[in-house]
Amino acid sequence: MFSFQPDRSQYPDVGPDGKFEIDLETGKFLKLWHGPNHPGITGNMSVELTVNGDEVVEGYTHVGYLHRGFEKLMERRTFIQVFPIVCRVCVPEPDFNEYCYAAAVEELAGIEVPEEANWIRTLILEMGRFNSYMMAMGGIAGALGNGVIGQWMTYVRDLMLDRFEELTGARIYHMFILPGGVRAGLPEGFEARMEEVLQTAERYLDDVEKVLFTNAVFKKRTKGVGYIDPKLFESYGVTGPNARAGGVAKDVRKDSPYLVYDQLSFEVPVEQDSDIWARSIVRYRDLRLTIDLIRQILAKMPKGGEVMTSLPNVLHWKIPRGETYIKGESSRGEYGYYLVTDGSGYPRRVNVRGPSYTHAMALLEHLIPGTNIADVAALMVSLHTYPPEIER
Amino acid sequence: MKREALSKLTTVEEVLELVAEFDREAHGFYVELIPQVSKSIRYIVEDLALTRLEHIRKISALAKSDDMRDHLKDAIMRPEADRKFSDAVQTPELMENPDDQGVLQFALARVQLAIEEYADLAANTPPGPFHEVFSYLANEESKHKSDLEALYYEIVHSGGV
Amino acid sequence: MGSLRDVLSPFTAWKHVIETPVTIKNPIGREAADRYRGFHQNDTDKCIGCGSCEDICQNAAIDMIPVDNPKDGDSGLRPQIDYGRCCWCALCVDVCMTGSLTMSNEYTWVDSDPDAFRFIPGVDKMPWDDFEKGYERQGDRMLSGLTRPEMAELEPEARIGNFDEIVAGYSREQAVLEADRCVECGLCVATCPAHMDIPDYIAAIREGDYDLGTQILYETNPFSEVCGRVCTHKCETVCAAQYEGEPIAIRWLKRHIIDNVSEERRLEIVGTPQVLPTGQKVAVVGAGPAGLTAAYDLARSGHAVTVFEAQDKPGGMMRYGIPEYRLPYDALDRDIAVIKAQGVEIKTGTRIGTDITLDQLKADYDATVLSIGLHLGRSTRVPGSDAPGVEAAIDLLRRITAGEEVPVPKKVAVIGGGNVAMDIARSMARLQKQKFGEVGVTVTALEDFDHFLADKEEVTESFEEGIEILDARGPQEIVTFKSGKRKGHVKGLRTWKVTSIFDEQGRFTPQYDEGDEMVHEVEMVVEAIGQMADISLLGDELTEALEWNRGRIAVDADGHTSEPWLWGGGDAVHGPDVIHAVADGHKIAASVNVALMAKAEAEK
Amino acid sequence: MRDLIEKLTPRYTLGNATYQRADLTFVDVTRDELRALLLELRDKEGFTHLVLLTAVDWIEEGKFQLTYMINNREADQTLGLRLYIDRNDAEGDTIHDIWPTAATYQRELREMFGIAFPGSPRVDEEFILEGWTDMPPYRRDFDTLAYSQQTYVEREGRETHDPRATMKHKMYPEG
Repeated sequence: MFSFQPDRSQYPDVGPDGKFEIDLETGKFLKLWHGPNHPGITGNMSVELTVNGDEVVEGYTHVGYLHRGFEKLMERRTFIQVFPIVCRVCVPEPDFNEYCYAAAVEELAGIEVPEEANWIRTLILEMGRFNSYMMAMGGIAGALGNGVIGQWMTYVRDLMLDRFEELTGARIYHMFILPGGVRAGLPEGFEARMEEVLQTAERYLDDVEKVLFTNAVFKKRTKGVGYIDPKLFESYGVTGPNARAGGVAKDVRKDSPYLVYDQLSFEVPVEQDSDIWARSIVRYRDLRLTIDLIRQILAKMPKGGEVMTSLPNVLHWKIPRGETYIKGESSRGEYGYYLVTDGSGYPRRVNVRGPSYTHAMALLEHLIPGTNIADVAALMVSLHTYPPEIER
Repeated sequence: MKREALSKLTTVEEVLELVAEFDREAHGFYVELIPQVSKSIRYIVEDLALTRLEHIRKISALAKSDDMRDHLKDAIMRPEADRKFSDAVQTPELMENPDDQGVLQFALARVQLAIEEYADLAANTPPGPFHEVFSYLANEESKHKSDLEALYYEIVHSGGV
Repeated sequence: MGSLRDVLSPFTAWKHVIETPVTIKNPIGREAADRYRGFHQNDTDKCIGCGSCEDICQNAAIDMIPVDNPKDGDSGLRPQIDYGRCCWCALCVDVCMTGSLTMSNEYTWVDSDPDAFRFIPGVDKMPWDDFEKGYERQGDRMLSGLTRPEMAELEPEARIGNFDEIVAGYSREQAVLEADRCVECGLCVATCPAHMDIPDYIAAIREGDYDLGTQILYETNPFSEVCGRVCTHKCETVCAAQYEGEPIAIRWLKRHIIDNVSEERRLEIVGTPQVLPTGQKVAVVGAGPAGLTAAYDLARSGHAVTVFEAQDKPGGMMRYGIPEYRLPYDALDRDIAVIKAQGVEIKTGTRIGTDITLDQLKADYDATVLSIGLHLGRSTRVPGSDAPGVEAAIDLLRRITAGEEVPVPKKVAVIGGGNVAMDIARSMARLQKQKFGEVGVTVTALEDFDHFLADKEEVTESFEEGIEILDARGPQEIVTFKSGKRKGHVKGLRTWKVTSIFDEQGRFTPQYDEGDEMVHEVEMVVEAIGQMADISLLGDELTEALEWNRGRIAVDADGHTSEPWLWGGGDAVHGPDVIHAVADGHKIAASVNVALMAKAEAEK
Repeated sequence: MRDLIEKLTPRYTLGNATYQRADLTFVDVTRDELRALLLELRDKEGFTHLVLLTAVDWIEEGKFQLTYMINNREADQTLGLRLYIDRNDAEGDTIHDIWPTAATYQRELREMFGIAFPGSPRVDEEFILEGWTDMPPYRRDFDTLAYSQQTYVEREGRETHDPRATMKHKMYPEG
């Protein structure tokens, strides 16, 4: 268990049943609650740590602070009424919910989406990824005491929210990708304003490179820390940048192209070291890729055509019995919707597969023992987890 | 007949008084007609009588008003067009056991006659108060005709299922 | 790791110290993007209060609040939005049937009273009511269908030589598609004279439950087969779907239900009277929709009902006025069969006044219902209108139905622009086609096409069948031969151009252009301008005893005349309309029922 | 995928295969063969990634459907194994030793659907819900609306009107 810091103390003892013998009465151990008040910026989640001095010997993830029973709520809403609530499963990158849900409904109901809508969907997903990575950059810097980067990233993210606002009519929960297409085409002059944002972002990212990635302290605290053995990737369901940081080029955009990704040219960034540093730098590079993809999309996409298919009367829209799974590559890894229909006007079951479900639970709990208290935040943030998609 | 009597008068008040007298006769005629037609269509004759009564009141009020000529001019300024819609169906004699359509055909013929007489008088009177009052009267009757034609259309040309 | 560069590089962050802050000092009042979804706006004149916004709101943030009296096609309700619940998803805007509901781009509003954030957009005045910017959907609504499935019809060539029914009726697929478009607002129910449960029977079609559909139809209308074909469908004129796209084809959907239930099954569903006979007798004069509906209801209430019908077959104007190609006789017979199955006795060929008098009915029956229809044609009474060769449309139609020989000349003129004019024109055209192989019918109507009385599809189909329709022409004279063998017989129809017929207020103010005169050379002129009831059967005494209302027998809201034993309804009382007649029949039956119960109580 | 299903069919009871997409297939499996099948698919057929494990409540049929969704990244194939279990005696077999991360799914299914997974680590610990005493809330017979009405108070002042009923009331109350 003390896999990556072998020179640690010998506490606790391992009992005859193979489990740790932790007796709080001995005074050797202390329970430390990490969270739920935003440990780092990963949202309301807490880790119950058992520490021995500065060393963490055990950690358990506690979730439920954000549970609103979304999946259950979806079961008692009509197919169109589910549309406004799916985005709420994930604040920083809500659009994957909209896309996966819409695509699942479209598949089971047999609805074709106009080509231009697919481009706009792709654009929106990349804009969402941009924002999510901005938060991740700020988060990892913040977790290691470099708050100013968090402020820069928040500013740049805000500029992208302005673009979201003019494109979708909302800043956070866009409610823009609905079954059948998207609500509108690009506004007049959108490309130029987007380019301005991208250039500003690039300027700030240059600074991030100087301040974060060319930084002795950051290197010291991240290189070799929080190592995940790539052999664990499959058994722990590790996807996305967390896997790409360990040499596995997992990316749904490449592995199983959806929307218009097969018409975009890109290489998935991969790092080898599988530590916090690698996960940070792989995200940084992916963010740069996202900026490139947004440019590609705006240059290649058709404009001015239909973006929405006429739907059957949604007030009593029924979908035949069936089931499907739609996935996409979110900023955290494989994001998917499992939709089961039963022929009625309501979903039988909606199951949201968020990457944090595996990353923040089994994987994190596996990684925590043996770390220092001060590294737990960085470890958590480096996994880039969003608790709402765990508890939904 | 009206024309002869009216052309002899010397003041506008006298003209209006005589016109009121004609209307009283007409009113009397329709009142007498009411019980003679089927109860189902009496409303038409009642309306016709009532219209005459209203006309009498209007003319009396006009005769008494201080700014009578302004009223007249004002009314003539907005001449009522002669629609001719019913000209082909007017009947100067009331048919026996008249139905609703027949009563209207007859009433239309009467009002047509009045229009023509007043219009003729106006045409043969030089500009001045007399010309104005005859023009006014012709116009009043035209309005009445127009109302009757609308009713005629409503009753006869109902269109069908 | 640990190079000097790694130590110095982070200090580049200091260059940001001299940058201008990017924070907005006062976020209240910041203008949002053009299509931002902010507080709602509602064009309350456009809004019809259908409640689709309320139905679609997944947060239950919308209540429908009465702000005005309801009228045809408008419930008088307007949406109130609770912004404590609203999630700004704008599905209400997307689903809005009229496009009245939009969103402004205003989103900053501070108020210490939480209840202030619950208001009726457009009614409770707000600063953003007139904002141009904000969210409105692009193009027509996408969340429910806009157009009807096309109805299969006989092609003009296939139908002009016969009286076969033109409209095929919807297939299951078509009907489901069409039923799907209904948003179930129910605005149509108030406008339907019989207040049929339209959204409910449309829902039954979606569910494929035709038994239920039939049951719902029969709750309000025993003439669904007839109305499914020839109803004036006023319901469709108030349908919420019409504001963008076509109104729901309510009439065709009704027919679709009946088309899918066999006659036997229909009888099983409707059943027979489930009450003990009351021993009371009701006479109904006239076997049209009003009389037979009253008879149906009264029979199901246990009364012995006898219907007296002057013609050889029951149905009244439905049979003798409406041509077979619009309403096949067997369809009518199926409706009537269900009514007869309730024990209603229909005495055909029995004319009141000739075969039996109203006085006799008054003496022999506990109540009498007068539903005689409008069987006399109006004449223009222009010169020549009494000449041989001038026919009344309604009379000709009756003779065609009865199978009598009617004169069929090569050239016919029809005066009139209503549906009866179309009916006789198209009937004559069919007879001409059969006889001569070609059509020679000219319709002249006072009204221009913008104000035409006949249904649009009637006009279109008439044109398709080769009928000439001259709009805005006023009949001046029916010209007759002045000499020769055919002296006195119709030679033609002289008309003037009508330059305008209504003023802006819709008042009848005709204008002729006498210079535009036409003489249509024809051998027959059919007058189809209007109908009236044959009230001679009442006799002088009863005519005098009854109260009248502008030429029609006066009845109260229940159809009761001023004579305690006599009720009246249908076309003769309320003007020509099958569904209105059905509604009359129900009202009369209810009123008669109450009166008879009181009578029975008194006789105990 | 048809090839794979055909290949496995002689040795496993596979039913009701649904070829939803070129890259997505669903198939019914039996409880006693599940473990062997998952191992074979993971170790021999490249389905190394457990995408998700969840349940669907077919309350009318008295069954829970457990969906084990696995993915072969190389072949870009996703396979959903449907296992129906008795709803009244809801129990599944733990697979946490095949995919450690399955323990989380099983713990959630235990909590939200009341499906037992004997032997799964910490399966009986509270996961998302804390102090929950009602029935497992993702079961279809748990009524969220009734629950919220019993638990929370509605804000005063809300009242709505049905268009059709309003029109009847005002325009033809007798009809």
